[in-house]
Amino acid sequence: MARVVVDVMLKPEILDPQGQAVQRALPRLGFDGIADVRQGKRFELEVDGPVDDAALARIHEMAETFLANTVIEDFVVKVES
Amino acid sequence: MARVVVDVMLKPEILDPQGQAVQRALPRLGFDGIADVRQGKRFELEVDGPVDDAALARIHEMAETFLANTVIEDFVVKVES
Amino acid sequence: MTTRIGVVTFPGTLDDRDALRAVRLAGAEPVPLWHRDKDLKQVDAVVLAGGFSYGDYLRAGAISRFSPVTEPIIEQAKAGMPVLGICNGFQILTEAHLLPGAMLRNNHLHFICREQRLRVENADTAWTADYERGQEISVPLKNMDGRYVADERTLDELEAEGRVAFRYLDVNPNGSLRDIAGITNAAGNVVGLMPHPEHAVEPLIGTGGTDGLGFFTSILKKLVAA
Amino acid sequence: MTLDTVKHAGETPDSEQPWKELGLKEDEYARIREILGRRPTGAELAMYSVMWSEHCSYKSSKVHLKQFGEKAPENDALLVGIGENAGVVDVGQGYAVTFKVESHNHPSYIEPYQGAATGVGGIVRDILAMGARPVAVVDPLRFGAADHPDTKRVLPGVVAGIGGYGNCLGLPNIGGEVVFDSCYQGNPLVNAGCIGVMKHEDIHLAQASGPGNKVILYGARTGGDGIGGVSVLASETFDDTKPTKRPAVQVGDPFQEKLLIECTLEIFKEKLVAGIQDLGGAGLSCATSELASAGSGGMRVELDTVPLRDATLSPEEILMSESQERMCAIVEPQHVDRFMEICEKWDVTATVIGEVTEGERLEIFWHGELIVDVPPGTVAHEGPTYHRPFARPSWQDALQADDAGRLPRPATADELRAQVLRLVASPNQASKAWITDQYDRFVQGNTVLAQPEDAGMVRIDEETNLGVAMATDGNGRYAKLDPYTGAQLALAEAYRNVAASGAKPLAISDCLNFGSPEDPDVMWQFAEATRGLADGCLQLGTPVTGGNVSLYNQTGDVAIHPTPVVAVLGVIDDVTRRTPIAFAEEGQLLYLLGDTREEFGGSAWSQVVHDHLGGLPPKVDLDREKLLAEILIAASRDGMIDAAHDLSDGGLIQAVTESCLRGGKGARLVVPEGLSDGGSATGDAFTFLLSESAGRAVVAVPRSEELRFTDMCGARGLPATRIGVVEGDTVEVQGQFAIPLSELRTAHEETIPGLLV
Ligand SMILES: Nc1ncnc2c1ncn2[C@@H]1O[C@H](COP(=O)(O)OP(=O)(O)O)[C@@H](O)[C@H]1O
Ligand SMILES: [Mg+2]
Repeated sequence: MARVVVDVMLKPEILDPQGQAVQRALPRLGFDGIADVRQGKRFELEVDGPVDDAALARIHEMAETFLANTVIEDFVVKVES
Repeated sequence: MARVVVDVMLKPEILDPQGQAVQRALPRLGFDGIADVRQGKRFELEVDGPVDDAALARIHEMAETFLANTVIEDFVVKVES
Repeated sequence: MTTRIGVVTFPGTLDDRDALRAVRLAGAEPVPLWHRDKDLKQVDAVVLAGGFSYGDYLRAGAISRFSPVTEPIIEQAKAGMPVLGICNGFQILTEAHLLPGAMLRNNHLHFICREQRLRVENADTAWTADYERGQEISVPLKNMDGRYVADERTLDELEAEGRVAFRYLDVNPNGSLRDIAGITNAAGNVVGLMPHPEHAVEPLIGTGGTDGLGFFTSILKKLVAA
Repeated sequence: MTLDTVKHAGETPDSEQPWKELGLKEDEYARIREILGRRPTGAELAMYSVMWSEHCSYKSSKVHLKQFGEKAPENDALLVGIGENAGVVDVGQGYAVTFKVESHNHPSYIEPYQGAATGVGGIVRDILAMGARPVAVVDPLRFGAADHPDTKRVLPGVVAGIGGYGNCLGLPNIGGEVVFDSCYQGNPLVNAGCIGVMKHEDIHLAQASGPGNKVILYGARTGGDGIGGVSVLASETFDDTKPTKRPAVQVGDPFQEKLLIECTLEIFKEKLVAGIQDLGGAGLSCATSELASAGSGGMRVELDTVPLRDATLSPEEILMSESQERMCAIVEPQHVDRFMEICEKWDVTATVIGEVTEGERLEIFWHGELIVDVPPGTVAHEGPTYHRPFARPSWQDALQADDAGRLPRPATADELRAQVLRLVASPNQASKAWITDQYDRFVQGNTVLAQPEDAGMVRIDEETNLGVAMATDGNGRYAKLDPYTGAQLALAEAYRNVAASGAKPLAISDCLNFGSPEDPDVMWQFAEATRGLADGCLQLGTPVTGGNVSLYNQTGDVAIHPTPVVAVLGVIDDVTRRTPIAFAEEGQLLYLLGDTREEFGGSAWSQVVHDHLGGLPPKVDLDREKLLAEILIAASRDGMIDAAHDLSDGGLIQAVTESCLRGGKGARLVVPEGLSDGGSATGDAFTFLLSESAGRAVVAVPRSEELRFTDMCGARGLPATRIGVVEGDTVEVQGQFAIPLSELRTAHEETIPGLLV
């Protein structure tokens, strides 16, 4: 069984209140030097069968139509070894 | 400016209803062959200055005390090129 | 001397005014505490009220746990000061490790607001002395991240020590393990629960019952007796 | 990259401008040139185009909306009328209440969660801008067919968005509607309303007066939200290296809004602002031009001081950005420091971006260069007015002739029973708890009534128990059959709901959802509905205090049903006298108030059983509605009734079912004599149970109060018919059928979850 990861992040121009809240909290906790934080989602998919081009194409489509809302989010599909 | 990514996932033994909801929906949308889905968080940190061992150690600490709740979550810190 | 009970307002706290009202209706002196306060204004007990402190961003309660006011609360709670965490307050208490376990997204993934029946399992804590063990009460419940989880060992320990303070009846509204609605620390001074007793203190409002008032009269009696 | 300054515009009078792409008509563009005596700069063009859009200028609707002012009833309670962010009414004891309903239909179709969430955020800021503490929200919703796949996408997102935002703000959700109809496929209606409370002396208005006063922008930083349209300008004026694709969708941050609310209330408390305006549609363009035109002087703004989330934004984009969670205040110089301190306390970013000037112009600078120099009133209020053609649709007569009275009725008692069960289980009649349980109705600890009661009610004074109530209603099927009557039925229903809760109806807000104004059929529906509403309000004595118009709700040539949604606000001196809907006391007597006629046009029965829409909607008798309301209020005040439920879609059996389920008690009903029987076997029982005649309510009367109650009805001339008793655990209609409560409960409660999971 292979693992494919889909990372979904808000588009850069879209407000990310969660990331902002984390970033604002960091200095209070004594962590400096973080200029920006964005928070997104990570999906770990366990795929039956081989992760060939066809499978990846399907996962790409799945990410595009379902895992991400492309009105406001971008995504990346990665095969994990 | 360098980017460090912290991936936070629920520990395997903790029920992940979000991942399950995604998995259950997939066949309905015509996507078969996904045996399991887990959903976690991805933090993208833009770090001022060099990402040396000291910086990574601090980010590790930040993840451990703040970005993840280690009662229920595991995390991984990665430097992105 | 009046009994002073502090209610903390973090940015995004919502039920602070209700908690202050409940304290007042029980006959104690309500003392508002601000998240930036570094001292607790000599209160005798603290209520961490419900809401979405810091928007519940990151994890419910995670950011508030690091607020200035939280430090002295943790310190004094460990020294025996009574602390009640309601909903978001319960989440903060687990994030601060004053109570074991963690709160996760409801198993059905929706916010849930309902009139919830509970059983009081431990009537010996600072906040439950006015109830009978086994008493069934009804109070509003409303949360997004109300699923209580802990590892098996912790759960067994909680059960064995009688530290499960409240259990859900009829329905488990959020998938909490072993129907746990609230727990206490070993000393019985720190109590956390998801349902909202502060919304059930007047006959007309909320579910229309006053089943929640006992939390506030319990603590008042305890502090007056002390 | 050249900045299109006023000077540059003067020097290049013939430069091509993308007025068409920005949605302006040729004569509108010419008018702008005439006002300015030159071509507008890019920034000016951006401002005029957005402020003169249908959404902001009401250009198609305002000739009709005028009636709300012209026909406004004499009403001492009205403190602030139409034209401000929201109207304000006096509710006694020194309190004033402000409330309004707005639409966020289109964004909610594109991105259901964020569209609905920002809809709540926007209306709450409107209420806040009046000086009031928001105390409750309501959400009238319309979706496509319940079993359509897209409804599964849109509805959960919308509900989660409304809940996600409102819950996080700590505003109890105390009412609304959920209606399914295939006419809303592709055009869901997401209306959101908010109620706010203040003392009379705290009313704030949107105006910028007093030269030297500072203009402070506070709240979220400005990003590129909702400016899809202006990117044509940006790409025109600037090089193409920057991101040209701007999101058309806004993302809300309810946490930021909660801080904005608390911060603003603290600022009000210390009386630090001379004028205030929320930023909603058209962002800074709207706020600056409206504030300046309502004040005595002009305004000067240094646009480059606006804090940005995205440093690449052009001045045009900053002016148009619809970034959420922002407010604009006018502050006397000596109060600025304190203002800033309070903002700092709440972690709210605040920036002085300009000041009120002696002149009469709105001048906007970008790094020292003048890019906007306009008379603000021409931007804010002198948009075009259209007298769009309208005509009664050619199909209207045929639709009305297709009488629902001719539809086959149940032939046997068993069939009637089966149809009743189908009805209470149908998506529009079924319990909406799956939805409303996602909304916090308890927060703030003042909620006296919320879903599924007839009206939401909150206490506004803990000492005196003064409270306010609100109900929202609208029935697109009725309005399609006859928009004039349909609008009045919406008004009558909301009014009746408020009265049934024991509160006295005071004033209304509305949200008028229609198709394209360029279609004369739709325009006729709009004209008829506004006329009906204005006439109705005059007759009931409840002024329209404000509202919102949403047009272009259509796909291709097919418009939604005309859907005027009416929100009625009521006041109750003592919330302990409120009347719930629950039949909870065994042995109490059930009385039906009002007259039942054979009225099935547009009814739930005709829809559920026959998939039919035709004929005429129920008749409206507003004097009767008034009398009914007076009786309901008096009976509640004097303790003569323990429960009341108004009758509307689904008729008597629907109301009785809801009241029985709520109270956990059954009822035995007797079909009264003298109803018209329509000539079928179950004739009079059928009419009794399922007709949708308006002006009716069912009440539960303790036996000890029966005489007093019937005497009162008799003396006032309101028909009151004893129809049964609260009893047992079945709903029984004598001589017809009995249905166990458990069976009714399953039918009523399992539909919506079954459709959506
Ligand atoms: N359907 C309507 N009925 C009554 N008043 C309306 C209606 N639509 C708009 N208005 C009024 O017109 C004014 C401008 O409306 P709007 O642009 O929605 O306000 P805002 O700028 O506060 O969002 C407001 O006072 C509003 O109450
Ligand atoms: Mg406004």
